[in-house]
Amino acid sequence: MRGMSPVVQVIARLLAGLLFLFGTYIVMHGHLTPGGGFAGGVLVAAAFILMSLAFGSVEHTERNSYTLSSVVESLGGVLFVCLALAGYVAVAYFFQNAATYGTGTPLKLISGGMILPANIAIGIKVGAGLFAVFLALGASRFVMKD
Amino acid sequence: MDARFVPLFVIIPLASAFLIPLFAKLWQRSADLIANAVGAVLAGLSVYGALSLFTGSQVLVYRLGGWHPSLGITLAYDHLTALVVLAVNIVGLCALLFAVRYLDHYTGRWKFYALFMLILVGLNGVSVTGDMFNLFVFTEIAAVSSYALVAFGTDFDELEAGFKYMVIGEIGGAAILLAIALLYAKASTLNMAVVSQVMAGFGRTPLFWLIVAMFLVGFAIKMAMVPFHAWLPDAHPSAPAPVSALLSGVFIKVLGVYAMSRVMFNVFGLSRANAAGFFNLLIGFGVLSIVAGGLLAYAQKDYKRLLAYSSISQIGYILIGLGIGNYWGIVGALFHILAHALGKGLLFLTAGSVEHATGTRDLDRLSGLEKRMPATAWSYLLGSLSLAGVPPFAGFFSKFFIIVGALSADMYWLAILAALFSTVTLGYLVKVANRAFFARRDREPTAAREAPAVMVVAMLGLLVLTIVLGVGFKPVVDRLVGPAANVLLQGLGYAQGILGM
Amino acid sequence: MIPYFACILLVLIGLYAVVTKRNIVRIIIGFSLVEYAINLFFALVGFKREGIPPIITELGQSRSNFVDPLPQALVLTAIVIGLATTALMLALAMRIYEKYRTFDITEIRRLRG
Amino acid sequence: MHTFVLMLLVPLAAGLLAYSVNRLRNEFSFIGAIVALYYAVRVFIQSRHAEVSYELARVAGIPVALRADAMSGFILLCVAGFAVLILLFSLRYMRDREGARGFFFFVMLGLACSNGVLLAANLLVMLFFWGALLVVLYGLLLPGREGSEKVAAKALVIVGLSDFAMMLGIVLVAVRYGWIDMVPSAPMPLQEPVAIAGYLLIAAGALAKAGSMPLHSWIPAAAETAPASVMAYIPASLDKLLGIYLLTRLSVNIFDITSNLAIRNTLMVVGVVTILGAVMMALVQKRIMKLLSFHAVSQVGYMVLGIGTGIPVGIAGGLFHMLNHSVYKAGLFLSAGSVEMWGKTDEIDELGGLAGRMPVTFLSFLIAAMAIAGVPPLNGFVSKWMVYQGVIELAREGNKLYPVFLVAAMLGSVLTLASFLKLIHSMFLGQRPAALARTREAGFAMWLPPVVLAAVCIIFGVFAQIPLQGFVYPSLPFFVEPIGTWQPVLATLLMLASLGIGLLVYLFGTARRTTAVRTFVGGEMIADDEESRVTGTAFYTPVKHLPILDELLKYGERGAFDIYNWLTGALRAIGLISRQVVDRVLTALFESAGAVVRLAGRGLSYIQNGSLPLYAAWVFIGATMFLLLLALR
Repeated sequence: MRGMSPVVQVIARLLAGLLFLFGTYIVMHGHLTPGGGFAGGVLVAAAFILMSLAFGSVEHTERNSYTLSSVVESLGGVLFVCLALAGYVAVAYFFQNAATYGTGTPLKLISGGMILPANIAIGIKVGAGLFAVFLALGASRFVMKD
Repeated sequence: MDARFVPLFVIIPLASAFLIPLFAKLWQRSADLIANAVGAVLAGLSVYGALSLFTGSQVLVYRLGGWHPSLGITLAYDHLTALVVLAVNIVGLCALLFAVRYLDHYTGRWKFYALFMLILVGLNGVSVTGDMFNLFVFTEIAAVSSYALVAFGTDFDELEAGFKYMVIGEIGGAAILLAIALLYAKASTLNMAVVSQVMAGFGRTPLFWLIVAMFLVGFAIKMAMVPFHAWLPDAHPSAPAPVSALLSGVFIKVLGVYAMSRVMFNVFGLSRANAAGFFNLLIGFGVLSIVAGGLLAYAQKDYKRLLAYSSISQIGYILIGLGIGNYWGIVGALFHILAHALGKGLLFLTAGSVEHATGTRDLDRLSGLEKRMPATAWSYLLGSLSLAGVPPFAGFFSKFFIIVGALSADMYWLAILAALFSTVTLGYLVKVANRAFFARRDREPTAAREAPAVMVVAMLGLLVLTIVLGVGFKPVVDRLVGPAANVLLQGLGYAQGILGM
Repeated sequence: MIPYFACILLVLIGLYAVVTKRNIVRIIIGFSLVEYAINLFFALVGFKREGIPPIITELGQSRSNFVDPLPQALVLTAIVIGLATTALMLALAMRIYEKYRTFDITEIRRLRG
Repeated sequence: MHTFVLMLLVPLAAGLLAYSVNRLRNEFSFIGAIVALYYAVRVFIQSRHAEVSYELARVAGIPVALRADAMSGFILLCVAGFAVLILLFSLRYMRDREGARGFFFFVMLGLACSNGVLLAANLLVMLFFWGALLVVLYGLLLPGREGSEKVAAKALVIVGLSDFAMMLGIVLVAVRYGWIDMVPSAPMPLQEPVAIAGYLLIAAGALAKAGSMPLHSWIPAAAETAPASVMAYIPASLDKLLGIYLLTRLSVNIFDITSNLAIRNTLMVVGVVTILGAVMMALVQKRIMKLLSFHAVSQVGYMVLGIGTGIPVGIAGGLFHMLNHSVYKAGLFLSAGSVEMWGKTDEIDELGGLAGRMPVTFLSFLIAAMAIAGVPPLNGFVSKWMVYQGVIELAREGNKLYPVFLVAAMLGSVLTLASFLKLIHSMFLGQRPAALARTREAGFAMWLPPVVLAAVCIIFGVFAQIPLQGFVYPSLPFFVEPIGTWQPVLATLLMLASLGIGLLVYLFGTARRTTAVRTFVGGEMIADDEESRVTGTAFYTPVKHLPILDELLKYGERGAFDIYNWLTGALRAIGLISRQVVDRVLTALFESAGAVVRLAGRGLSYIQNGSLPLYAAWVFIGATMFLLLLALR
């Protein structure tokens, strides 16, 4: 994939950091404000996609980033299942909030118990997954040949 | 069985679907191991669950996240669920076992297993869920994974079939989603038990029937009822054989038949007494499926395509069994779900074995394989006899019960048709046996060798189960299929079991 | 009522595209239309006149005039599923183009009978 | 374990063992059959006076039980006996054939399933085992000559069709009257439409199994490819026994056939048509197996006729004929099998003069052939005689059709004799073709079974009271009173005496020694006998050149006005007609049904043309139909 003009590259470099930050914010505050793991994860992925569109890449790095993102995606999935299982094992029910303090307090980040870690897991999974989809669709032909 | 085991049917394959890619990065063959271990665990669990329901008759209710039914998602495990889950996981295990050597032809082994696990997640999830939207989500998980697996070979046919399957299948998904939206607008809840209580007080207005019709469109597409069937004869033959076995064996029945009957009987409370029109419609389209599927199967020259059309025809039998709507009809339909899952799974595995050995599934190019591949040949023959309804195999009893049901409901023509098309079934299935396995022509396929031991074990496993289900039909009918039919027949009584009233 | 009819119209437009368009990509676009129309419909189901967003911003806040949050959550899930299907469809479309060198669905007819 | 269960399991286990340990398959299957025979004898003795029953389980109100009474005991005995004899024959006969391994397994499986059919206490259990015999049928017909798989498929589909019809009938009756025992306390009258429809459907299954017209066509087809032992086992003994067993049960025990005249007449018409149609087709056959197979069909007609009379002696005759037929037809197939094996062919034209080479086979074949033709004092005569008595008895009820039935049945007998004369002449008498010069008698295991069967033919004929009193009469719920005067023993003595006198006359009287004369053509002596050999099929060749008016005189010289030639000509013509018309029509019916299915499938597959928009359109059409049918009613 070829890169784009320096103007785009500079702006993209500026924006990507912000996007990433904003994405992380939305992931973290999913239980307090609109948004959550999926919406934030999409933003995180958008940051990566923006970078790779702007700067381009060679097949070698694409392959690496594809492998990496699919591994991270799986890890996110595993993490999420583990969190859900934590409720199953520690309390009683699958998906039960294993570390809750009462019913939670509005606008307090860590009062949601397991919701925050779950959102983070989803954010990781969605971010990495979307980026992998992007690579698979747009970037190269190698993915299916693996 | 403790209710805590219920979510395991979803958790285990889901977790393994994420784990398989991770471990496969480290060691390629670990995918085989994990997948088969998971398949075995699931099969064991489903057998254990079914056996534990043998003794009691209670419904196991599991509240996801500990939420009350009207708020959270509940999982329910009753006899009907147990039956479907049993079929799914047994066929799944055999298909996975078969896949170990079958996948030698393909690259991307771990992708196959991960997707396969996701299909299992979807099928098990649809079976155990007690929530409408959850049903949709699991349907889509299974469906999307199956689209990908149909196109797994990424050659001309596979891609075409995959795309067509996806387009038609997604129309079905959209119809289900629309129906759920309408249902939510009416009932303001999505828990099946609560919905059914709300619907009980809701008149048979056009809106009610619109919701029913939209659900029916969605499920009809998933189960490939004629005229919604066009995708199936493309998709099922194009998938790798283990996937074909799973798709034809259980996929269409869980996403289509099971989901439809659960929603129509237990959520909407339809029964022959209060909605004869709906049941006659099932019978009408069932007959259409039997006839069109059977005739089309007769005209095929492709091994797997013939089997795929046969699945359409057999779905028709299940539909008329449900449409008859009395105890024996439903028992027949549910027994046929089991019998057809085992039998058709077996036949698709033999197709895979033949394709593995000879590289073709064109019946004109195959002949006399019985000499080289006796296990495959005889598994095929006995499996096809089971499907056609020859005792002592399982298929006999399902057709028998369906005919009993039809005759007790005074539907003579239906019984005659069912018996007549059993002969057509016999005809087209034996056609394959004759052409591929038993004909002695000069053109013997070269280099055909009996399938590797693992594949033979998978086929024989299904064959033995078919015979066991036929000979030992008594406990299965008494303890599992009969109570499952009662679950459907009790209609809205389902809600009481879930809500614990 | 108008938004509901708009949804229906949107669904019909999407289905029209699916049935009549020959280009695979347009078919996929038609699908996205159908999906979003249904999602929109679903979200509208939870709408409440004079309602406020279902987010608790301070303790002791009255919850009586929240719009129904459940459809929104469900729509989000449906969007995720839609994303997956669209991505898969596009991937298939790409592979089909590689093999058949065409996007015309009426020319992709090897499987018949 | 109960004897009944063992009777099901022992043959099955022996078959499985024989299949898996192929080296010991003869031993295993033979031992299994012997054990089954032992149990059959035990059950026979136990059940002679009182019914024995054993309930296995009860499924949702349907009892799954086994039982045995005098009739099932007697047929169990026959089935096991035939299995032993045929296995004995097959030890050598099947040794070098392909598919032998499967053959032994399927014979044992067939034994187990027929035991199940005969022991079944109600129609459902019977249906289970009955249907399972389809597997045996297909498995046994598969090995054989070229094209055997097509024959097997044909048999499977025809018998399968009738089995599904039977399933329908059983369920129909069961839904109306409950799960019917094989022997209810009193037979039900055949008056209600449901009962009649059920009876006809179940009888269709029984008749197809027995091989009655119009569902017979799989038997001659099987004869073209299947080995002789398979023919002797399946169409000749097993299926006849089971089919007629079921028909008798159905007509006597479950329903009361006497209560419906129309059904009796239908059955008798079926019987007569079967007798005549099949025997005429047998006349024109050129291969032994096929000829015999048409007789296997023809003889079913007598049993159906006998049962159809509804007269006690007729029914007893039908049942006895079933037993006799199995005996002599199995004997015929087995000895024909020996001839085929050692003569390397079963084309009648290529055989001849084997009497000297294979005397034992010849004798057993001769006796069995005389028995099937109904020559007194053999067993075939006795049972036919009883059937005739039943038909004549119809007169007392005022049935106007009885002379037709009687004449047709007797004519059938005559034609049977004619065709067997031809067969015996062309196989065993006449000149021996050079290719058969080195033929020799079959080994012990191969000649023993036909000899035993031939001996049984004689014993059952001469001392007919033994099987009648021992087997047939106890099986029937009514008292059978023979009306005619037929003293088999006395008649036999008279016949033997006259035969003896004839022999004396032949030896010392007018008979001269035949002199062989060399053949001359145009003064040249023909060196090779082979060229002047007259074959058996030439028996009827004069008829081929039957008169056209201007050549009348010429043909008159050759004996065209001889009544014998006229007769044989007429027979041959009828045979040809029945072959051309009846057989063709039936075949065409079956084939056109297949063709309709195939064409409809082709037509439908044109709509399945791979066009995605079309598929989507179907979906919308279907959805619209749902909406119309459900929402907008």
